[in-house]
Amino acid sequence: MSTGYILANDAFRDWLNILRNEFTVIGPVLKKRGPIVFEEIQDAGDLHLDYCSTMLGPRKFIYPPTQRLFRIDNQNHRVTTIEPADAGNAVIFAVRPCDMQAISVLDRTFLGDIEDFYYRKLREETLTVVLNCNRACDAGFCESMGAGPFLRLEDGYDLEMTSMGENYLIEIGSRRGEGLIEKAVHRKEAASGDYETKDDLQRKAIASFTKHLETAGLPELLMRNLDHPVYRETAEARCLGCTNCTMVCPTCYCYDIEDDMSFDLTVTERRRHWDSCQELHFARVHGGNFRSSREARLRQFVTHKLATWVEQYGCFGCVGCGRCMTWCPTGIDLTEMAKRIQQDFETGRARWWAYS
Amino acid sequence: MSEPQHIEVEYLARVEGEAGFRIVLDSQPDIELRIFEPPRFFEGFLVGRKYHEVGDIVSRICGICPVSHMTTAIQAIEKAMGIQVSEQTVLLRKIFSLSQIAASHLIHLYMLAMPDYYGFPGVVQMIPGHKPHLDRLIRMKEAMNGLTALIGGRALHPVTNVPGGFTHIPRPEDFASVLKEIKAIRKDAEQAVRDIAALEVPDFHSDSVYVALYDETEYATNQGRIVSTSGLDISVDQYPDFFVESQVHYAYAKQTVLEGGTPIMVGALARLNIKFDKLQQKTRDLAADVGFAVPDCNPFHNNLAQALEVFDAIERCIQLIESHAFRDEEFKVEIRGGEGGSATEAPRGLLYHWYCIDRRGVVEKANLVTPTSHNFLNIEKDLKQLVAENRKQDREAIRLLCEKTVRAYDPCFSCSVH
Amino acid sequence: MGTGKRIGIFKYSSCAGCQFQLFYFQHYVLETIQAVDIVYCKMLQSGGEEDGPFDLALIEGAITEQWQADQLKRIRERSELLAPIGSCAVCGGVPAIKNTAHELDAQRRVYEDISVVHSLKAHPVDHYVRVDGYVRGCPPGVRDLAELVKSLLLNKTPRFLDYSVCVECKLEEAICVLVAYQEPCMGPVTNAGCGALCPSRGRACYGCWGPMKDANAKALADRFERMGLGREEIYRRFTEFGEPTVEWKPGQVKP
Amino acid sequence: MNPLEPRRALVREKIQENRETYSLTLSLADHDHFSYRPGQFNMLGLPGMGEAPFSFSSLHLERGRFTHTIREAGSLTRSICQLAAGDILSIRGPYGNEWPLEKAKGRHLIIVGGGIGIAPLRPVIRHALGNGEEYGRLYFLLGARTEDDLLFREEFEKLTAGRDGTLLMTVDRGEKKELSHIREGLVTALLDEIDVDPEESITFTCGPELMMRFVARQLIQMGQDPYDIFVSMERRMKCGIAHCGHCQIGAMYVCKDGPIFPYGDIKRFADTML
Ligand SMILES: Cc1cc2nc3c(=O)[nH]c(=O)nc-3n(C[C@H](O)[C@H](O)[C@H](O)COP(=O)(O)OP(=O)(O)OC[C@H]3O[C@@H](n4cnc5c(N)ncnc54)[C@H](O)[C@@H]3O)c2cc1C
Ligand code: SF4
Ligand code: SF4
Ligand code: SF4
Repeated sequence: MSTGYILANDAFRDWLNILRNEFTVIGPVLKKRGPIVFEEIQDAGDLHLDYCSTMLGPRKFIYPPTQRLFRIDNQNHRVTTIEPADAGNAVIFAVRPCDMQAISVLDRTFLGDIEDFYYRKLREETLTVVLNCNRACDAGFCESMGAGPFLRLEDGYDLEMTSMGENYLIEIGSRRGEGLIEKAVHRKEAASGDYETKDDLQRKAIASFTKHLETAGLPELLMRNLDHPVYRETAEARCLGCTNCTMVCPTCYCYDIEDDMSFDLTVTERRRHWDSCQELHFARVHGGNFRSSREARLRQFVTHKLATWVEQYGCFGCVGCGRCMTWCPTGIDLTEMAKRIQQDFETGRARWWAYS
Repeated sequence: MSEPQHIEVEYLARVEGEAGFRIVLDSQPDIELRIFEPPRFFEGFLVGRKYHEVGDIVSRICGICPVSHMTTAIQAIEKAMGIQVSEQTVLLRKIFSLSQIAASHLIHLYMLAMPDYYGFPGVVQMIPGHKPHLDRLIRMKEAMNGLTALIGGRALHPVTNVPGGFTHIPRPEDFASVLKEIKAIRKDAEQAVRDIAALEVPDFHSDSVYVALYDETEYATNQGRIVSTSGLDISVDQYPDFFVESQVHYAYAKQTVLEGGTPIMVGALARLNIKFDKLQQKTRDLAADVGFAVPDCNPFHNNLAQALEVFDAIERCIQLIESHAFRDEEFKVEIRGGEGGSATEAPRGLLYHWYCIDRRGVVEKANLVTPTSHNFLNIEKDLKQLVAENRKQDREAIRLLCEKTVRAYDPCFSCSVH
Repeated sequence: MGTGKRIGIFKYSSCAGCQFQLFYFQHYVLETIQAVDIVYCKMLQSGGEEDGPFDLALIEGAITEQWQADQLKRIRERSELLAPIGSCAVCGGVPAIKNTAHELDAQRRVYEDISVVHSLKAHPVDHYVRVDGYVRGCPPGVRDLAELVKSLLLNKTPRFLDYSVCVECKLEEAICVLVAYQEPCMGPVTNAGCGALCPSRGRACYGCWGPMKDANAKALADRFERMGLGREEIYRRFTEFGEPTVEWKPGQVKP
Repeated sequence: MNPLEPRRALVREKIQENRETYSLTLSLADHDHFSYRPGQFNMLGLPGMGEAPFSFSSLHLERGRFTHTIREAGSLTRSICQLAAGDILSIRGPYGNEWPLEKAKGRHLIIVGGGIGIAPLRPVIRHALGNGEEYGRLYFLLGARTEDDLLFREEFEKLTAGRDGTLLMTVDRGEKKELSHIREGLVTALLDEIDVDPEESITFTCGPELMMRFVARQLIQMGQDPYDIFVSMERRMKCGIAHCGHCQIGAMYVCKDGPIFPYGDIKRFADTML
């Protein structure tokens, strides 16, 4: 069992304010009109820990929506890398387990065989403190996807927190995390009873889920039913092609690269920004577009998250955070689509043989 | 008897919108200002639109004074629907209007009018020899547009100004950074006044009636009474009883005159003639320094009047912003029927909007009277007088003089035909 | 002067805002104007070569009179490239709201004597001639205008944004006003470019950049209806900036 | 190391192949190490214009030089084709997998190319002709829209003359004067002229996806194993290193798992024309 500490709620706030002297402390903050947004906090009191999920996850600090890559001298084509505007030494507090899992999923893309320079840098400079969920949120199904409600990762994070009413149980995930907790003045070592309380909370949290998705055999089923009518019907009746689903998805990694040249045509800045398979141009090449229909684009989203990701990276591309359905203006729910195919399979209306 | 001679200018360049004119060179010169800017029928299609769309739609009447149309319409609708707005909203709208008046004047002065005086076809040709002028223009314009954009979201066709108030209030730090830029152009504005004052303009005296909004306490922009140099002094609600709009066969714009047929002049010169004493002391001193005094009846001095207004607007914006702590505000609009009008000072002068709204908040009737409609007959009157006075000159000189005169009024044909 | 690229700028039924935005887009202005040869632009300079030829013709405004359509066709013949700039020219914009009313009624509400008026149904430029690209927006944004000018100088096909305003909302982290506050936002069917101006300033997008290609207007209209918006309200939203467009037609079910 | 950071390459030589296609021979400008295998590609770029993938059309490095054959399709390709010897462009790569020449050893080799797709096949054609003893019979079936579009025609004619490779060419629209040995019609028609057992052969094909579809389907009908047919796929690409997501076909990244795929493997996914 890992070493854990207990911090009373007051001591937790003191600790945050101590960390602020040394780090950029980021966390969920309540905004005017109600939304919660991850941003730098000026005081521990700004932190709004009782939240379900934010529109954009903490992904934006490690893989920002837009990023400047290079400056290129147009004359001699010499390239200068623009270092990522560093979050400096940032600590992100209260990362939900699903979002932590999502970052580890992103790691598989950007820190795989070939490492993305910018991602690597920001990932290294950003510490992550996970906050376990004591109850399910309305749209969430992380439990089904093996991503929550309590942290399921072995590594790749720095600290894990559990709110236990009057105090927090804080467990260590990395050496750097250990360094952080050592700065907490009034910490005391956790006792076995504390871990029992945690297990109890976890059981309760798991029991609170109303939304489930059966994942066994799902990738195969989806790949066998690529022409299932659910895609066309949903695409026609409800999908706006607006890309909200993929923009808010914490595991989506696609990007586009754009060159911007100065007006005197001497310098080029090469940038990248989040792109989405729901955009019309995404699969366009000279002479055609491989996903010109909204149906094809919607299918790409669903099958990538729930099927082909597994073949690519050995994990699901969906962590069950519920964002895509929450922020889809028409409430399209990919689990509903998957479930319809599963039901059709049970009643014999979907294929079990290989798609050809 | 020989045929009367004509001068036809098919197309008047460097004005906002599309118009030409035809001059009959006779002992009794006749003038037709042919405004062929195609009508878009705003008053026609606003009927049936919802109250909250009107500001966004009428903003598209004019790309140079969108703030004025938007604000005037919204004020009229607020009046019709009995919506009260906060003091902060009134103040913000004032700054908003002033910033746009300054930016609009600057474009007119430097890009449309100035080439005339330097003898260039346009501003592009001025770049090599007169770069400092243009750099100054850009600095000033950027700062003032920056202020409009800060408040409105963008300088052209802003989005935050809606019935009831502003949907977004800039943060203090954003005001501070724009303020810094505005302070940096004070000197430029003074120089602009001196540059314009140094231009040689035709000596011309026009007997005109000037009309502007007037307020005891300040140099009125969005509120006040409608006052003329001929003794008119009415509330905005009385506007329809004292102004008459009529269609002419050669123009899509209508002519608006005072009851009884008197042509009027509105705009910067009219404003100075009516409320010079409400300008800030600094501006009045500068005016005296460059030799400007009211009453001034030379329409070519409208340009100088505009430059003085730019200077004044910049100072006032600085004061107004510094005197207030801006805060987020909540507001709610209740839909109610009614009628209401509003008049404001657009860059080119008095602008009037009137709406009748039904109980679902839908527009039943709309009436819009623009500065250029107000000026229309006066421009023709001045042209006639000028042509009569200069009949001896050659035709080319007369044509140029006439073009200059029209441009001095800074007419906006997109507004006039809407 | 400049690269010798000859540009002609023409104004039809519009507010002239696009031209203002083009010439006065801040500190780039002087560099822009100098980098190309503006051989025809009535609002900028007297004279000029109305008949071209042009490397690039920019058209502002909707087409509402026959002479405009005729001239437009002539310009097309004399231009290597032709692009509508601004919503009026791209998708009908505000001038096309009049198409929602009976033409003569709309005219009579404005003029006593309509015999001198020769207005046609408002159409975008591509209704009459082939176009090489669209500079969207009301007014067009600095990004797209800069892209246009630079592309001309570089001899490259300009890349205008073709996705929805929602994308910009996310890039800017503007909270979705449709989902969070139930405001009828046109963002999902509206072409990006404004930087999510309205949603990030606390109001719903009203569609001023006109339709996104492949917009699903029907699905959004249905969504509005489920939110309790009346047919008339929905109709108005889809006709404020895109009356003559096929993309928004499915949202324009007459009440 | 930043994998998105391009290196600089110098244009050494440019040859116009036809109306809209040029071959550019390049070498790295800064004496960096470089090596590649046929079938792979580079991301070539110009500031302001961006980057795009281009296959090698040369067999192997000669004096540090390699060749890309590029068709003018848009702004970037047009600008690259306008470069002259001595000009600089940016380069990243090589990326992607190679033609499975090992797997073809001891078997008959059928190569089917269409249009600009002939370019990436040129190195394998040259390799096969240079190492004829390693393979059974060699078939080179090339198709294009017009005669002018038949890339490297003379080169291939020369190389195959007097050897045991069979070169068959076809065009969609032919001009009668030179039609002596070039047929009119679809490239699939040439498959009928193959007189080896498809089961004992291996196929490499590159060209429009529709063409590859008909080629593959016909060969499968003729008895070839779908896993013995190798297709080279084209997709939009921004990064070339399996990060940007654009080139995904189902679970495959064209840039990393491809661009060359066994037909049977890539066919199972949606959104192709195969
Ligand atoms: C693995 C691979 C190898 C290739 N090898 C060759 C070759 O040897 N010779 C050759 O001439 N062409 C080759 N291509 C195709 C070549 O990359 C495209 O023709 C090129 O991207 C067109 O770019 P452009 O900027 O000139 O055209 P653009 O002006 O960008 O537009 C042309 C069209 O291509 C699309 N496009 C834009 N960027 C890309 C991109 N990165 N990849 C694909 N499509 C894009 C656009 O959407 C547009 O529809 C290859 C493509 C791939 C994927
Ligand atoms: S958010 Fe919804 S409507 Fe928009 S693209 Fe995604 S699934 Fe379609
Ligand atoms: S392909 Fe689509 S679903 Fe997959 S990572 Fe990219 S944007 Fe997300
Ligand atoms: S959000 Fe919509 S209405 Fe607002 S500026 Fe952008 S496109 Fe125009």
